[in-house]
Amino acid sequence: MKKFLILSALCIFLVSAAFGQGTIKIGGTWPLADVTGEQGSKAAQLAVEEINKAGGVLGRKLELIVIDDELKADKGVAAIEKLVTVDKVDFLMGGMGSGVALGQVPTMKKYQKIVISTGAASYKVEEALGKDADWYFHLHPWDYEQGASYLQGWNDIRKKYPAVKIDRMFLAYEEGAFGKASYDSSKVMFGKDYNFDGASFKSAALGGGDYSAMIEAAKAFKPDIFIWAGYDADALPMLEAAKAMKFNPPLFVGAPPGWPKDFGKSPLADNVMLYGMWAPSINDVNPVSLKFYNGFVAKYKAEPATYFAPLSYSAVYVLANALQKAGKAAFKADGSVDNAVVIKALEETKYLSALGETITFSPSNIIKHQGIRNQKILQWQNGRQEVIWPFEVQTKTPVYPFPAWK
Amino acid sequence: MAHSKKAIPWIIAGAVGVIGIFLWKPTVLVYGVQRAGLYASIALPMSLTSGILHIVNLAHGELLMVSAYITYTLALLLGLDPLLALIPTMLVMAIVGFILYELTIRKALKGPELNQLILTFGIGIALSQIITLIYTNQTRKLHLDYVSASMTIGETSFGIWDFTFVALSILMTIGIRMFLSRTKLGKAAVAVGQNPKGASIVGIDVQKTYAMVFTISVVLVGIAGSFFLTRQSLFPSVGSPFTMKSFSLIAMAGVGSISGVLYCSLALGIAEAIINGIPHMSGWSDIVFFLIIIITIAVRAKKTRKI
Amino acid sequence: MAKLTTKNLTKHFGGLVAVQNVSFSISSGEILGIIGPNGAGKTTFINLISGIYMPSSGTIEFEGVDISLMPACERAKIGIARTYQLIHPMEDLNLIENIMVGFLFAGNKSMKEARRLATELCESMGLRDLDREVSQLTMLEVKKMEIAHAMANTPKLLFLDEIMAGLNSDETKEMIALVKRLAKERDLAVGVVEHVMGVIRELTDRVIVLESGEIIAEGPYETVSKDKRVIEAYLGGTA
Amino acid sequence: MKRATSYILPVALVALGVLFPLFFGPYPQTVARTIFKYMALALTWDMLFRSGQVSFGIAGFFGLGTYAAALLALKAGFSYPLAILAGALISGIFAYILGFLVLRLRGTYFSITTLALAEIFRVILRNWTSFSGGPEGIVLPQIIFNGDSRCLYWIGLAVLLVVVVVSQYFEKSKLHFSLISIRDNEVSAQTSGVNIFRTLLVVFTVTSFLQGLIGAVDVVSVGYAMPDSAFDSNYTLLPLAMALLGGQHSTWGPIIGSVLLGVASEYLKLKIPYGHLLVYGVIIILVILFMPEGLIGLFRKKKGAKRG
Repeated sequence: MKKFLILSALCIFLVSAAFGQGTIKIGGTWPLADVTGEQGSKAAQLAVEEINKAGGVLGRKLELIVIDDELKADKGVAAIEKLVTVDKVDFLMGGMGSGVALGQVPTMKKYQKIVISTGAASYKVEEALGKDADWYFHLHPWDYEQGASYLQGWNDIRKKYPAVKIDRMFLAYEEGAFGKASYDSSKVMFGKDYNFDGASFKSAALGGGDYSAMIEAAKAFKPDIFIWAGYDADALPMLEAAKAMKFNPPLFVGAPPGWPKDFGKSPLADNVMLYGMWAPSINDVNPVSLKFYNGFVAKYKAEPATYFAPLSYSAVYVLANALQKAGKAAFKADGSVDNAVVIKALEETKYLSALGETITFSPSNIIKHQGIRNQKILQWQNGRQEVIWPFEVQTKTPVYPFPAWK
Repeated sequence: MAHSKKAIPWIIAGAVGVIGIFLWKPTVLVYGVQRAGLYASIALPMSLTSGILHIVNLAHGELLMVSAYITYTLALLLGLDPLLALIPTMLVMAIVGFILYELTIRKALKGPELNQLILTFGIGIALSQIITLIYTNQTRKLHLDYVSASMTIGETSFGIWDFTFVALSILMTIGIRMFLSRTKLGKAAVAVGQNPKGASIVGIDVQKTYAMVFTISVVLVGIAGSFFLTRQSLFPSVGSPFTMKSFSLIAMAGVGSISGVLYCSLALGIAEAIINGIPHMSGWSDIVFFLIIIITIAVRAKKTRKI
Repeated sequence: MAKLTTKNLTKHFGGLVAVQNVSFSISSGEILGIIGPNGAGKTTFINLISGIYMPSSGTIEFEGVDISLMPACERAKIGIARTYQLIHPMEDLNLIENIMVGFLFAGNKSMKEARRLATELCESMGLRDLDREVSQLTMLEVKKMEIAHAMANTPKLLFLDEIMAGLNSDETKEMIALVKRLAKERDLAVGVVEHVMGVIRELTDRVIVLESGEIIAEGPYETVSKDKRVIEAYLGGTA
Repeated sequence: MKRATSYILPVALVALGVLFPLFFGPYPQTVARTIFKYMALALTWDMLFRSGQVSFGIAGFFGLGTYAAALLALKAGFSYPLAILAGALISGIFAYILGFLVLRLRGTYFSITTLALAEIFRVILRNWTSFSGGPEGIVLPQIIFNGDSRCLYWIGLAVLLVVVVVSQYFEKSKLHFSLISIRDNEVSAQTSGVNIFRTLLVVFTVTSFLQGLIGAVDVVSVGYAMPDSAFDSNYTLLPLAMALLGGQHSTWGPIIGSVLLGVASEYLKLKIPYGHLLVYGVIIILVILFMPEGLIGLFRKKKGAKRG
């Protein structure tokens, strides 16, 4: 009896060694103290669990190992080194800040693991990657693509709703890397067709929060559309200041990476437009989004507050689907990943994501594998972010113009 | 007499400057004064601890942040206006301040001078992490109608709520000065601040004085935090930039000078507003802040050297 | 030949005059007493000579060279040394290391040389156990260390600021003998500020009396102590 | 005999440091490299602090070296070794010039002025976009040694060793005496012939040169520079905390302190992914409260007890 047990144990061990080699390991780095990274990593974990519950990939279970990059480049590099050399992960995933990504790129180049990147919008990252980084799959749109998509979006909206008049555009930007990049790319993009101007302000996220001078400049410019590129901390205080200064542009657009909790409950929020990639309202038009949303709320007892959650969730699915498609050929005989095979499978990705769009990969300015290119234009209506554009996922028609302050 | 004579050219220069700014962009003065009020009301409590306990409290901004979160929570739970929630917040902050002093600062005061710096650095990290664990770092903001209160003169409209910070800072200055000159504890605090050994010889309980002064300053931070909440969004690192700003203001005013903090805030607030008023220049406003600090310190150092 | 001469030396702080029109000189081998009531400007005077303060007007000449505006550290190098009324030794250095400082910087000696010279100096002054922390020293040892600390500059001119304060009569006697011996052996010009008139009488060759920053009397102790203005200045004090 | 034994530990540590990559993989190497960086910064801070001056300008001169090296490599085509040296030199030269302004200040005023200078550097590099690449920073075409983690480790170690040697020189030479006398009693130091300003100027220049060197090596090892990361206030606060936790006014203190905090932060992060910084903060609080002399105080006390 005892002998039989040992033998069968040995058999199981040998079989799993030959076929499964245990789990498929994905190494993720996100800034865990930030809500983007915290929810992004948790959403990725949710996807892993869903996939494993449905039987895993190629008969093996997925395993996600997450390390905090602390939004610091040196910590991000150490995390990649640990994931690759100590944890021996098969794939890399994650990312948020461009600074960390810039630090990580040389290390990633060294190991050439397939990376599904969920962050890093700065074109500098693309420059650092170079055209040979075919193992780098960038889901998040580059900063210049975001600019282009807004141009597209506003043109489409003007066409569909002739009442909407856009000629004078004012961009208020926070003075750090994020805002400055938005301003630079928008100036190039919109400068030709629009009467374009802007002003910078110090974000409340970095100890500022005084918008008066900026709003005064904007008011003097009399824009048809006022866009601000700052952080969530600026959202309500800026509206309050705009109200106090009786600044009332026909279109009031915010482009922060996230929104404050309960922003929609503020009466000032109504009819503010925004750029974003996802909102819970997409649940109405997209079953994947609904599944993700319900799963996330059930598991973590909190609403996903940032698009990094559905984006990271999608990243896991994109990878899992490609592996499934590649089949056993995805792994070489020694158990290592056959990059060529998996890259090919990833290139064929057609995944309807929780973000609303179908993710495919194609070349961007420099790299070969760029995923999502569009941001969405949304509008706060009755406490909810409703999608206005792209029209395929539109959930409500726009309210125009932005009503006068009461 | 000689002193006031020397001040005359300065007063004239100041008046000319103010008139010049007024003619250029009158709102700059409004925004500058409002900003100054915010800076001063946050820096003033710190000037008390640095003047009397001689410590640089690197957790100052985090205490501001914690008090704002406390006010926020009370406002949500009890449905109170933050300015009413201010009163329970003061109580909670008094307890927080006293416990912090008794458990940590008291012991560190006995060690090498800079230990308080690192200790408060550690306290700052711990406080912001505790808040992150409880509230996550997602931004929060109370909606208050009155913060958009507005005033229109001619063509220009501007917000007037931020003048409450000006009022708060002036009240705080008067309050601190009255406390230091009129109350028994305040007088003892001044004595302890100047010479702790001497003060203990004349029978002042130095430890008790330190504890009370620290607690009072934390309560004042609590008041500033409640007002801060009315205007600003909340997130765990919201306070930290104000630590260095307050510290800089205090150094500029001269450690221990209460009303100096008020004047320096005013100078900096207006200087920042001027830079912000020039299109596409707001990124440089920080440099003005730090240049003014360096110049003030250098001039003062030169003056003292001449003696 | 005068080692040090001051002419109309004046120092004021804002409106307050601390030293006014002091002209005096001191020669090698001479021990000069400087007395006067509290606040008469004695310590300010030493601070002016050692370079802690720069004079408001007037000149200081040392060995015929005008040093009025020379920084303190340079004056230490050309042979001016002093002790302090409130003694704050370098607490992070031990006894011998405290003495080495002068040799190292005023004397520009190497570490090895400075240690040897400091050891010699300490032994000649009766200091033992040179590796002790300064907190372990007795009052007399602290005073001796303060003198040795100044002597490490290998000075030609030495000012002692109330070095006897706090010593008992035996210790005072020992110190008087020590100062006399040092002055003689090294041909020093020594300025002594003291409150105890007995010490001044025993130690000095000549005395100047300061009041409100001005010299009001000068001469041997016996003469000066009978001067009317001096007695008035002290209001029948310790004299 | 005593001399010989006192060399054993440092030599063994250096040997261990040099051979480390032969036994440990890229991950420990990368972690060690980060620790070396902070350790070196902590030491440079302590070197000036031995004179009693508390500098808050570490990040300033670190960032200056970072940007100088990166810009020279990128725009003037300097080779990396040359760019590193030039970065350090520029940082040192700036410190030498600014020294005439700040080194006459004492206490809080000195600290705040160094902090202000660091901020001014940052604001200039952030706003002078045409020159510095603006807030988004600049990217180097490749990193030194093609990113070989062993070589990066060794160059980090080499910089650290340079700093340790300078620190030991400060400890064993005349400078040790001048620094302590300035710290303990500035007035008496002057009348003992110590030229306070010149001493401070030398130390300020040398430590800033080293901080620039550390920054320059860091940028060629990371491959990019951004104003907000090159002048991150963590480069000021963490080295300061490390030096004080380890024990001030010595070479060993900052070394021990940075190992403690460096290892703790990495280890905690792996054990407690969400919320590790809280434990980190608590460690700092506890060490300061229960070891006010720093970790090295424990050894010193033991030594003192033995002697007594």
